[in-house]
Amino acid sequence: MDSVTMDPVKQMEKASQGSPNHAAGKGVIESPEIKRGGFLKNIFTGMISLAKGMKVTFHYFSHPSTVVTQQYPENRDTLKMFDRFRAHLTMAHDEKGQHKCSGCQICQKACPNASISVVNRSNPVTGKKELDRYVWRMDSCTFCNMCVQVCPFGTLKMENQFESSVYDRRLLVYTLNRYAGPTAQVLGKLESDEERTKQMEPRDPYSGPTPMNGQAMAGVAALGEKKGEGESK
Amino acid sequence: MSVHVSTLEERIRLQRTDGSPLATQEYFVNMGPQHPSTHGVLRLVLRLDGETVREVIPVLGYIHRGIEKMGERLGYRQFVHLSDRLDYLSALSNNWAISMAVEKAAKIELNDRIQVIRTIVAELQRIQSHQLWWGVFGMDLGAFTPFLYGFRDREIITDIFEETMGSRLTMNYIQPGGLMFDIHPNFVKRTKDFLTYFKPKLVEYETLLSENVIMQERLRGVGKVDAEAAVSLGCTGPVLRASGVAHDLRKLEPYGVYDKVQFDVAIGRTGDCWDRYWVRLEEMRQSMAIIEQLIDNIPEGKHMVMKPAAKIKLPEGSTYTHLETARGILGVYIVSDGSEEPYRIHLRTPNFNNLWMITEAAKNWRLGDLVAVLSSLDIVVPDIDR
Amino acid sequence: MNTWEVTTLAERSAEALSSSFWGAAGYLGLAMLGMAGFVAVLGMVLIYAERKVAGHFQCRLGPMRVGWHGTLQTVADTVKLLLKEDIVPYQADKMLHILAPLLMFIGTILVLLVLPFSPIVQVADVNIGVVYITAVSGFSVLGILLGGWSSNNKWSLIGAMRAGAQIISYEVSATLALLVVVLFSGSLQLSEIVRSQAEGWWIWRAHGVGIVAFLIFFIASTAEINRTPFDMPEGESELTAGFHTEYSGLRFAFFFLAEFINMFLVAALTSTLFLGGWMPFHIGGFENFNALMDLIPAGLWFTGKTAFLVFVLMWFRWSFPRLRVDQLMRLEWKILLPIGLVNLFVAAVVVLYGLYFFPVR
Amino acid sequence: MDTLRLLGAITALEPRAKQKENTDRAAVEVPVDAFYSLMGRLKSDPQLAFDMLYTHTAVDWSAKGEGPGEFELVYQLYSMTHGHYLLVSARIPRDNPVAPTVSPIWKIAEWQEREVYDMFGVLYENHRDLRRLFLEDGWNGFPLRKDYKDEFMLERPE
Repeated sequence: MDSVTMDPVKQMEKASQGSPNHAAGKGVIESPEIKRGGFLKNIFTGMISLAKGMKVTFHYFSHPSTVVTQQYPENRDTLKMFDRFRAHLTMAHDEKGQHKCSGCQICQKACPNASISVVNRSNPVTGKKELDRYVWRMDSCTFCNMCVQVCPFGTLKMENQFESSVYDRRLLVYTLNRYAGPTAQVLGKLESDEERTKQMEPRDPYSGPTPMNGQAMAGVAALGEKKGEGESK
Repeated sequence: MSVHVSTLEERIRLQRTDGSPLATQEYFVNMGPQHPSTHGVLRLVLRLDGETVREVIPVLGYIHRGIEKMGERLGYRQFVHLSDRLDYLSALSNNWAISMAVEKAAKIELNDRIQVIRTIVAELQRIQSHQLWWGVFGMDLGAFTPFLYGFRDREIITDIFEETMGSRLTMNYIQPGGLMFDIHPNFVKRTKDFLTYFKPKLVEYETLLSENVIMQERLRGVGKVDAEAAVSLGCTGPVLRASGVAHDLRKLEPYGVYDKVQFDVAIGRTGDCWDRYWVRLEEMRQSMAIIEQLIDNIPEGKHMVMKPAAKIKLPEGSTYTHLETARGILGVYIVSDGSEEPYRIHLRTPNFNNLWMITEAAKNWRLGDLVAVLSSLDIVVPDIDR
Repeated sequence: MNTWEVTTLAERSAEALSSSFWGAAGYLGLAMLGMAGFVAVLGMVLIYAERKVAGHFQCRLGPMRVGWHGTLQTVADTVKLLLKEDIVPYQADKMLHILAPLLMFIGTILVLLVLPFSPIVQVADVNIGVVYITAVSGFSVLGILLGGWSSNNKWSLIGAMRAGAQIISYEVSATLALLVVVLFSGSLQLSEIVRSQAEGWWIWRAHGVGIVAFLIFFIASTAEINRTPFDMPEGESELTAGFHTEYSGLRFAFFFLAEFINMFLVAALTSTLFLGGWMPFHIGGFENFNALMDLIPAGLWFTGKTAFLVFVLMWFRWSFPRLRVDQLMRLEWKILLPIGLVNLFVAAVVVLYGLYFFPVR
Repeated sequence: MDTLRLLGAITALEPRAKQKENTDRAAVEVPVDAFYSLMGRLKSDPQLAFDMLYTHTAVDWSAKGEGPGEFELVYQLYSMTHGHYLLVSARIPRDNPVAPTVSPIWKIAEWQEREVYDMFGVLYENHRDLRRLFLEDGWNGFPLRKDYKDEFMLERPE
């Protein structure tokens, strides 16, 4: 410890001593040295090296099977995305069209960039708190999957449907639930289908308190368009 | 007591040499922020004498997003997804750095499965990042074909990641307390397939670029920085190792399961562009060796040791944790006041510190060498600006 | 053998050129127009070929969308370039800015005028063809210099200066290699040079001297037309496009076209000088073999050889990185030039003692 | 060197340095007037040999406690030779944020200090080239200060 010179190899050896696996080598590998020849030899070896490189590229040229290009819109039928690929947040609805979202807002709190806003209402019949609109802003979403992870009811899902480009940014604000009303569990306790449908007020993806129809969403400024402009789409 | 604060305009004042008829006039040129080889929105103001670079003045901030400020309003778990957006080519290492800092401070114990998977994916990402760098390096030196070969091989790892993590670039996969998902059933097979595929390709990389005489001429001896200067300039990662300093946190302060695997640390002899190039190629080989040792021995266990919705609070105080990403040391300095959000979170990013080597290494070299040096530093601009 | 060769275009041209001033001027004017049309078509074909070849070198497909396998892609691109806004930068030297691409384009057409495409197709068979080509190809450097200078952009200026230094340097080596062939054939006329290779091409008839001259000429010409690995003036990753950074629309198209036609010119010249041009593959004395080779039309021989060399040029481009400016100069002045001089001396010895394979005299 | 011996060595160099609480690595707090000379000796002393400055940043403590508050300057040092760490911190008043530069000791400090100036407005004496790093030259205010507000900032909805 008396010298300040940096001796990396020594330092490495010191680090290797602790672990039995590194006893064999020093754990360091150094870059190879330069080899230099004479004038003509350098020209010759240089040209050989160029020819070797050309051989590599020619191999690919002469083997069309190595082409990796995917022709995207043409291969739509065969293109299969991975199951876990995150491209679109959806709310799972069962075969009766009922979801399990109770409007607890855990996902809203977990969302790092306020892309989710869960709007609740009280049920017109029972007066209980229930989900009115589940608004998801795809335009600010980073697909971090936090909402899906924290949801205690497993009602959210990331789909791999990735073709969601639109010409108007406002169309990226979705209402995910298809009806406003109680969860599937609550609905299951009701006696008749009639009563169930009575409590389920339909919702479509582009409705509700989104900037689409000129209203400001809580915490997010409206885009400043005229009222009703977005509805014509 | 007054401290003078200057401006860029003041800094760039044309300096004339003496008035003799043979004197040349130096001039300033803007390189970037939209320039093909500054890789993003980096702006370099160059003082040139003909083709010779006399001074490099980096001008930053074109993609500054204030991640540290944002972090002061986000929980630790939420902050992880912002770390993807630092150095997007080593997103998993960045995730891991934040997670490790939080786990260390909150004293969360992890099981072996999590550690092994983290190590494998981090090494895969290191290979992936170096593949992309190799391609871009070739392109910066004027060979366009390596760029596409690099991307072609990188795609396979990207697919492996996509299958397991659901995302290709910004995965948000490693989280405090574990992993977002368990690995996909195909993961092991696909990774092994990749290793068998990529080994001959790496030889091809060497034939196409490394042994090429033009490449050797362009890189040997160019942009030399000795060990002492590199340390003083705060360089880390392959850039520091190329200068001959065997500083690798994977070896010196093993995290994950790096203490249980056998690998070598590649170092350079002279610290020129060629060494920086060679060190990265060798690191790809070593990373493959690490993955090979681990891929068959992933222990059983849970992929998450705590509930995903559980709140994380760090005890009051400060903590500094770092790890080795593909580009160098990513340090996380967290000052906590005991609440769920950090009072101050600072990121010591590798690229921010590596970048300044350009001011020393490119001095008095040609314009073409500046591009080679910049590319050999492997800069990712969002990581500089944060 | 060539009974159908009653009056060739070459003979017509000699007639027209010697008849009267107006006859010559009219003929040359027509020929230049024809060449311009030929150049436009050839340019499109070459650009398409380059993109396809590049694609397959890089495990891609290249253009696939417009037309069958993207065959109409260059047509579509041309239309796009024609319709694009033509921008002349504020504070640019407007006249020179407009003139530069034209100069470069005219330079290429003027060289095309003396190329022997086949025994019957040659616009003007100038008796000092080799000197003419060396002189006229200087137009392109003028175009690049003016383009870079007039753009009023520092990157363009650096590119132009690089181009000037590079092209003028490499012309020395190219000329030295050219002289070797002139020595061999004893003529400056291109058609004569081709005919002198009836016993065998110069590349193999002279005990390796031809090969060295061929390599030097090919490398130097590649440097003269600024193709990778000598594309410093454009230097995409260094100078963002070099001398044509500030060009757009039609004027950019002229630069682009000239670049590709230059590639063709280099290939055609190299094949004319060293690979016998339209001359079929002959081995002196093997009359039956030579007659068999003559069955393939001369024009096809020329096209085949040129196409092969064009492919090699593309192959270079998609395999190699770029040199540095000073290394480029070193390659010329310290490697190519000394070798070229020695080679010229050896060639003189070969000619003096008639040491070729199958000597005629 | 382990933490205790390291701290001992530093206290021997500068008696006014005191250990910082609640940190995971060796950490000392130094009064700002003794700061520059201590930093110089930390690098040159062969026993310590802190040849690398990993990171330098600041913490704005104005949101805690009364008054104008303080900035805490934080330097994370590392020794390549001995492999030990040290966190040095110094507190400067927020209404007169002047500190000595350490860029003559570690080159990288030049830019790290520029970042801290840009984000916190800490003025470094004798700095070679003190100007904004990320933000443009005419920017108003220093974003990482706790009381910074501008019109682009979005408030997170609660």
